[in-house]
Amino acid sequence: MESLLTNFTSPIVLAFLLGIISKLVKSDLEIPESIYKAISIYLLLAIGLKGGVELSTTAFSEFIWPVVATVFLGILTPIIAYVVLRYVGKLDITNSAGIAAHYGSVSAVTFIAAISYAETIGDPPEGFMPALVALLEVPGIIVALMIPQLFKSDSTSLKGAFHEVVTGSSIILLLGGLLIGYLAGPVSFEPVEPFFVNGFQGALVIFLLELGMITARRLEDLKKVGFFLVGFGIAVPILHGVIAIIIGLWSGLSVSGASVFAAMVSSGSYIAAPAAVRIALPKASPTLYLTASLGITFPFNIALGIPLYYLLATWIGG
Amino acid sequence: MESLLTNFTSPIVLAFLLGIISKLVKSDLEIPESIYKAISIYLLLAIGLKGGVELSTTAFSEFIWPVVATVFLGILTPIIAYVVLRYVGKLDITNSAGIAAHYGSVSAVTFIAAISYAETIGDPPEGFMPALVALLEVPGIIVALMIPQLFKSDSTSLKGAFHEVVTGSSIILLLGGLLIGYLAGPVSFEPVEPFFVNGFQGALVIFLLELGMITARRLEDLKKVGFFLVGFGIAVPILHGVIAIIIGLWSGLSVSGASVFAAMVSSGSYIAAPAAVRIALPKASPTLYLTASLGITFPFNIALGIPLYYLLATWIGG
Amino acid sequence: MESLLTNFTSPIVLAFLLGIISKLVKSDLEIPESIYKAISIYLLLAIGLKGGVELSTTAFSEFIWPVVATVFLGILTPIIAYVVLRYVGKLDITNSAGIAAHYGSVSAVTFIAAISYAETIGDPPEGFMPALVALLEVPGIIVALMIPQLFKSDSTSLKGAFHEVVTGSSIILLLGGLLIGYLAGPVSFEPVEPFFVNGFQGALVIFLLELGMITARRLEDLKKVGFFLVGFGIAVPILHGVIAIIIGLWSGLSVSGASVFAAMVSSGSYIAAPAAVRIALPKASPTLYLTASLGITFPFNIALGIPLYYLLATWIGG
Amino acid sequence: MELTELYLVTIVSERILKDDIIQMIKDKGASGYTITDVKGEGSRGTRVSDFEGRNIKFEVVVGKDVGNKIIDSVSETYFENYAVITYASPVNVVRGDKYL
Amino acid sequence: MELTELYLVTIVSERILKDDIIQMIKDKGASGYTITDVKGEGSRGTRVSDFEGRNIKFEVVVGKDVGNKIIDSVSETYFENYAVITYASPVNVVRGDKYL
Amino acid sequence: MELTELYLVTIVSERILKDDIIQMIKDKGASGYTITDVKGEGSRGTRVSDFEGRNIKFEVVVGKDVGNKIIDSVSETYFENYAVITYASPVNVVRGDKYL
Ligand SMILES: Nc1ncnc2c1ncn2[C@@H]1O[C@H](COP(=O)(O)O)[C@@H](O)[C@H]1O
Ligand SMILES: Nc1ncnc2c1ncn2[C@@H]1O[C@H](COP(=O)(O)O)[C@@H](O)[C@H]1O
Ligand SMILES: Nc1ncnc2c1ncn2[C@@H]1O[C@H](COP(=O)(O)O)[C@@H](O)[C@H]1O
Ligand code: NA
Ligand code: NA
Ligand code: NA
Repeated sequence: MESLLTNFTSPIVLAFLLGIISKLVKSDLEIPESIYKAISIYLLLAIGLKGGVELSTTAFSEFIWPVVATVFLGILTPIIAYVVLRYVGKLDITNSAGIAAHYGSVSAVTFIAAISYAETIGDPPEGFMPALVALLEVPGIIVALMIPQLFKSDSTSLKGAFHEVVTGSSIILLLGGLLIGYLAGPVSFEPVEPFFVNGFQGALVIFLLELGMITARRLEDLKKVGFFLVGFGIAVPILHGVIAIIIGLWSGLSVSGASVFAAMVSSGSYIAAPAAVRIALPKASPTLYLTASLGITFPFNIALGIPLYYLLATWIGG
Repeated sequence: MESLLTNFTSPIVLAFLLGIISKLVKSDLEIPESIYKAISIYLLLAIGLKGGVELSTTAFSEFIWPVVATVFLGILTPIIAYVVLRYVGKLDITNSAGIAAHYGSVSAVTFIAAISYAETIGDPPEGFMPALVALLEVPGIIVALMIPQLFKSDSTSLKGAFHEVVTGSSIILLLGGLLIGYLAGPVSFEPVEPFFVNGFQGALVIFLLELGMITARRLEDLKKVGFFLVGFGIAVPILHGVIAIIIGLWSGLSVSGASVFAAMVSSGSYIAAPAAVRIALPKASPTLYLTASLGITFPFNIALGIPLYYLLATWIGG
Repeated sequence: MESLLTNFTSPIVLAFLLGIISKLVKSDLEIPESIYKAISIYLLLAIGLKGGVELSTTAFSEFIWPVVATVFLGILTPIIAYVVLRYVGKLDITNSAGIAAHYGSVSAVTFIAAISYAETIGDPPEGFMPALVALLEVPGIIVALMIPQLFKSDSTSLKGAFHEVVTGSSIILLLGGLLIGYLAGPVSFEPVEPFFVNGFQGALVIFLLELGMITARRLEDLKKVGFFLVGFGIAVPILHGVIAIIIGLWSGLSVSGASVFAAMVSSGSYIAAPAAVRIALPKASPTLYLTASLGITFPFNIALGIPLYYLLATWIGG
Repeated sequence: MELTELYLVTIVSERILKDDIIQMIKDKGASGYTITDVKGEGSRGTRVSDFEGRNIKFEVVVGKDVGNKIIDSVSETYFENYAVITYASPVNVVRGDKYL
Repeated sequence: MELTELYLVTIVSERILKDDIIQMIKDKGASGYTITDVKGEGSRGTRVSDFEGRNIKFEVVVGKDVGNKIIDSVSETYFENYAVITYASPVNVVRGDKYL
Repeated sequence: MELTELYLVTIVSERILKDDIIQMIKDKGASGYTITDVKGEGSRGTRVSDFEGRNIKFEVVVGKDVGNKIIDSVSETYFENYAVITYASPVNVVRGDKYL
């Protein structure tokens, strides 16, 4: 419980709430789009760099199993999500696959929030976690987009979508950052460290202020999407989170590492996946998949999921 | 005098001059609008947060009287300004009220500049000052906008204007920052501190560079507005400043606090007020109120007012 | 060699490569224009400020000869470049002059990269170098633009071009920063230092990421411009660099100072010069001069030139 | 493919009117609108916005009636006190029925 | 000076189609295009982009044939599944032959 | 409400000409102008600006004479050496007399 409170006094979570409120009161506050883009470039590059510097001093044996676990969950979670949507939720194939693609991928910001939560409570996770995020982003989307093809129900242009994800800015920045950090190593990284490390948490505050405003717009769509999807957006992340904790601990991650891993796996992508799905499955409704991942799962994870996964990880693995 | 020199070697003031010069020489230098907006969001949120963290460790009794003083001056100053404009300056009711609304409100940047001046000369004011800024922003505008209604001379849409001010981005960011800082407290604030504290003064340099350029455009309008308004833009702030020092000291503020308080009270709003007045009093001339608050009072306060108020406060209260 | 490796593990150089790669794989990554502009404003202002603070504590006698050397090379290098282009490359007068203008001027980013390379290997140059950059930017352009007039081959509008360069944002920010830093001095500069010093290297990483993307677009034009220009873009900078090292050392610069000086002198402008040339010599082909300075010389200097000049300077002057 | 002849109504106004005008456009019955950030100069000179001359441009594809309603409302409500220009021209629209 | 009568084809679409549409415009034989970042609302409601309602506007000056090709291709390829509006109007172009 | 038939002259040029063209537009007698940041591609390929293909679009509502003066001046002064496109079309303007 106390760890939950810690989360609610976190400027990051509070800024997210402020963003939602400012939209509800119809404030004219808005973060310029270019600033929002710049901050996300900064955040992704920063975690990439830090992860890369860490990797340059980590033994291969330490992270090979977490890597395997990540790929495995990248394939498993979209299938779980699809089954629930299609057979419990009775959604059509296209929409089920479209939404599943989001839950197979990852929300970098949820990951970052989980990291800084772990750091705030003084229990930082393994340094190579960012490498797992980069790894988790792609497969889930591909798997989900392939499902409709099995049913020939929809002519999907997988190729276009694939290029879209693999060359998407988040992958380029994460992988690029990892590589740069890895090649540079701690010494060459030092001069740029103040910029990418000291400013990080603060930039996150502004970023979540904006995300709060975006989420607020989504909340209006909640009624449109119906109860099932709301339940789905909370229950499935918890399910994925628990699976991730168990497999994560098994793969050798620390308790803190497993809880951050759970936040990653449970999160729904809202940048890479929507773009890919829009191209590959144009008939899938953006209102459904954006509301689920951005309007339901994201706020749930930021406010409750992250501390919850930490509690569960301590409980299971502690 | 020496404290005046301190102000003229301050990078903030010098950057403001550089901005003016770059326009005079018709340089193509320009700060992108989105950057200007981002910096003002950053500055407002930062002072809000710092103020909130301070409040969380301040006794209610300490700032109740300054709060009372602020509200009182928020009501008094627009009336003084109106009377001077209407009966000394012989301006019509609409323009008098429109300009008065600006002097009843506050310029956050003037406040920030006053704070950093006080800090530079090693005499920082009370930590809760930002709370007073948020409090001072609204009432003066409302009071001034109500005047024309008494005279039924103009159909004002107060409601729209009121919403405009109260949900304006500056209020949201200041109050929001205060609340977040208050709830977070010193401990949770620590991780975001480097971003919001270390970068502050530097960001202010770039912000004033831009404000210098905006002011330069205003200077061209000086001839249009005539001698009276120029005199008004200097004399009335001094008058308001002196009143603020006396009442501020009486309310228990330190000498440094009273001088920053004077800078606040004497300043003219150029973000919240213009928007509100444009909506409520469309017939009031923007050239008049913008030139007065942004073209005359703002540069006067930045260059001379702030050190002057400090001298007077030391002299009266020291 | 080892110093060359240092350069290739530098996050700055690696970010530049990442930018090129991201374009080659057709990633949708892009740095918003306003961010690119903001960072260049920040970088120019920062080096100006730091230079000015240094100047305020430097004896006139120390930098008078470097100043003379700079002006001399600002006149010599465009003439060398013109002669090579016109008589070896057989380009027409207009294009020869247009390209020469770029090599007479300076690329601020190359200068900044050279500084941070010198600092990284623990041998920082004289603090007043930024003053020399400001000085080197203008004359070379003017000299080159005057050449066609001698041949009356082209009606150039020198006046417009001159105003364009002298009031260009880079000059305003460099000179303005120098002046502010000089007037403020170390004490008043202190509060803004964290913003302008700590963040510097990191901001440079993002800036070079963008420059990498811009350069990538240029690379496509390489085939268009032909072998001669490619050779020119590498050989002439080396020539200019060697001359600069000799004259720089003679003028009293340290080995590190001379190597940074060489990077400056050898670099080709791609902001001030293109704008001036476009106005004064509209018939000169932008494809030629932009590809030469931005597509060939800039990457050469960043990757190989800078460490090379340092080696040569140590070898000649050490 | 057959095109429908409709009208493109363009409004350029100072930015502070943005929300009002969007509301008005919807009320008059337009099926949608496109807005662009622009700058400009005109006869009114100084207007209110973070910066001088920042304006917003509305482009609305509408039928004749809705178009006239919008034009009238602009000229009655805003023309006197605010910086605004409005003009209309016929355009041939793909699946134009969608915007009637 | 003499002007050539050509057509200005305007397309407003959700941003994700940007590269596809540019490619299509070139394939159909346009000599160039101008794009603007815009926002908007229409009948489709939610669409995908970093933000709601961020769209892109294409303006293409073309001869009648190319214009029709572009219009047809838009309405066949995108109209059903994506947020898009397209309209055309005649314009008098300086040195218009350049764009044929 | 009655509308006046005037002309909308549109100029898209590389950004470096911005100040020149604004000056020219005023000299020729336009009462105002609206400018938009745009991007584009055309036949000239590479042009100078912080970035490739950054252009600026001018929209000017004018009477026939002023319109022709502007068009002529563009085609004489800039067309040969700079990246620019210019076209005009009639528009019905609210309180059009204001722009004559
Ligand atoms: N003749 C014109 N052509 C194009 N745009 C104009 C014209 N006159 C005014 N505008 C636009 O309308 C806005 C308001 O004009 P005004 O109401 O005359 O101050 C200006 O800022 C321009 O953006
Ligand atoms: N009636 C209209 N007038 C102007 N622009 C429109 C109109 N309807 C739609 N649009 C634009 O086209 C985009 C897609 O519209 P829709 O396909 O109806 O969702 C909107 O976001 C607007 O930018
Ligand atoms: N056919 C066209 N349709 C629309 N815009 C064009 C067209 N051709 C050129 N442009 C615009 O005019 C600019 C200059 O074109 P150009 O002079 O042909 O290089 C381009 O960057 C585009 O923004
Ligand atoms: Na996931
Ligand atoms: Na005031
Ligand atoms: Na040079």
